Amino acid sequence: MSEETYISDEMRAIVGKPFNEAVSFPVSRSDIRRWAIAVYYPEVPPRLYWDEDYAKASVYGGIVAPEDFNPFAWASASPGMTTRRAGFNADYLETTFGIQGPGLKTNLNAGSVTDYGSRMRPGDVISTSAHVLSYTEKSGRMGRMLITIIRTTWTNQSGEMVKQTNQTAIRY
Amino acid sequence: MSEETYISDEMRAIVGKPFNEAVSFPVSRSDIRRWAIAVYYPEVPPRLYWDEDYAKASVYGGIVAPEDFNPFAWASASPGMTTRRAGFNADYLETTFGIQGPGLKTNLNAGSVTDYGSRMRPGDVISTSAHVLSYTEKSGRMGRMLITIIRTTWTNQSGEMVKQTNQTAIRY
Amino acid sequence: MAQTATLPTVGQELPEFVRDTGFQHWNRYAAVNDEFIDIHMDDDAGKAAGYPTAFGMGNLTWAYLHLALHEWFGEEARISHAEVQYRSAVTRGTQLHIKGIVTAVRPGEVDVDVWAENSEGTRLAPGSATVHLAGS
Amino acid sequence: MAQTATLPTVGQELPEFVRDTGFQHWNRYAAVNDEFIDIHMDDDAGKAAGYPTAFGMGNLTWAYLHLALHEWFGEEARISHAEVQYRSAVTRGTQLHIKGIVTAVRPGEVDVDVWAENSEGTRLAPGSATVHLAGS
Repeated sequence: MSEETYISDEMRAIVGKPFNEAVSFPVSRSDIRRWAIAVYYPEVPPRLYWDEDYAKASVYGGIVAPEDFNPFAWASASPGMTTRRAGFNADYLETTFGIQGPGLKTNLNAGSVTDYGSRMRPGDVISTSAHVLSYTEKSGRMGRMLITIIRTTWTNQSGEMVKQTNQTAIRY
Repeated sequence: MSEETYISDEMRAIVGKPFNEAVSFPVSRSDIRRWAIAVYYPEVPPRLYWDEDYAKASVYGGIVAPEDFNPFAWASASPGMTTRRAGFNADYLETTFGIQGPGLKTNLNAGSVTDYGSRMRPGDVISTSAHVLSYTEKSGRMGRMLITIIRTTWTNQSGEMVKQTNQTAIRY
Repeated sequence: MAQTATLPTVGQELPEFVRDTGFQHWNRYAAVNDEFIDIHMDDDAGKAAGYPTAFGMGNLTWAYLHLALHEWFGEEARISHAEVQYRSAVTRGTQLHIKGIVTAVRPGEVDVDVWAENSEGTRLAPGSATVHLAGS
Repeated sequence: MAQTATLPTVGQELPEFVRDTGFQHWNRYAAVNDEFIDIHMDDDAGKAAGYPTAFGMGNLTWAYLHLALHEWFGEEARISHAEVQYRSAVTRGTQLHIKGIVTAVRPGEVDVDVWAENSEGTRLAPGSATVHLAGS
């Protein structure tokens, strides 16, 4: 282990601990319809996402949300309405736990690995919980970089896994 | 009547004729909540717009939409999903009627006069119809201007007037 | 939300309501009103239209006038009539001051002039409204 | 939506799926994902972050990969796994080409490499996915 590290003992201690726990408002048909319009823009989105009659006759038996639909956008039922954050804090994760972050300037979303389970549907109430899977360090073009992998799991009101994502953030 | 006019006989003939008739999808709690977040940004919006328990105890007896809420945003139940228009057509109104517009370059929203009736609520299905109230002309800084007043009426599923707006557009 | 503790009087100036403006505000409004128009989200388009920057939606100024009315008269007050003229564009970075003055008082009802001006005191959007006071 | 009429084969190149990019696309995506971040809606903020312009959301590229998968395998195909690496920013005006190639075929299931590249052929976001074919 090198003497110089971004990974403090405090940071090691939060690995595996839940954060960002939230419960969505019920997914509305309008949320799904608008999501589909946005990601298919400028094309008309498939009827599966907005035409109940069409969707009923499909294998899904009704409207479903696109796989990547986010039911936590804008506000969640729990925690409730909050003020919008202005600006960006690269230490957001550590701040959430009330510990000191590495104080780096840049935070990049480097990618994600996702397994999908049940499709989201109108009326679904989705629960989420995240935890840090790992902190690692690596040397790159930008010098020493901190790599954080966060695992987020979404579950529907029947307890079925909706998706599980490992998201990689690179800070330097 | 001057010899030179933007107002053709075809245009005079559409005055009073209905257009832009539409029926909204049912208003969702999510639509109202997001509207309130957007217009109150960066403040937290009043609970009346997103907290059913709070709203039940108010004179309204439940969540209502802000007066200026637009239930036709993104898509309407009738007419159905359409492709997004790219760019802006100052002759949009006349094009809707299949007649030739004055072909002017600039179209400004000069203002509006609105009477409000019943508040919109979750589940409401709003119908709308518009018609040209008047075409007039006036000389101004920008030369001869065409002034169009469009009256739009919104009605809820119980036949109650929700709002009536006279909107003034100036073209030159 | 606070309501005026005493009855409004003609000539009464209402406390100003202030909003900064910019893409954070405009794009959220575009998001809910489906008003994705280049002049409101792209400085280049604003310049092509003859303005120094992109500029805000008239409809968003309209929304702010309504927010101010409820700020002044309470969330249970009923706005029965409102009107506005859009005179000048709200360019990027303009601070909007929504101001009002009571112009008439009738039993349970007031008329107000309500308008948006910039920090230099130029009225960008003058308007007026009739409000039924709650509980009356 | 059309489905592949014949079974996919290893090495098969899938028809590219093209999207222009810019504020019309990004602000609609911000609208639904509440992703109102200055670097995505303000060229000045993009420049301050070291890019020539504002740039698009990684999440929107992610969405396009999913759209392409359904374009190729039908709307009833089930995506069970997907992954992506964001290597380069999608700056304003970039035309995205979503391309794919079949890497494995099992009964009722395919693995594909799926990626976003620019018009110069640079892979901005390489990824892969596993898709269960409809009716299998």
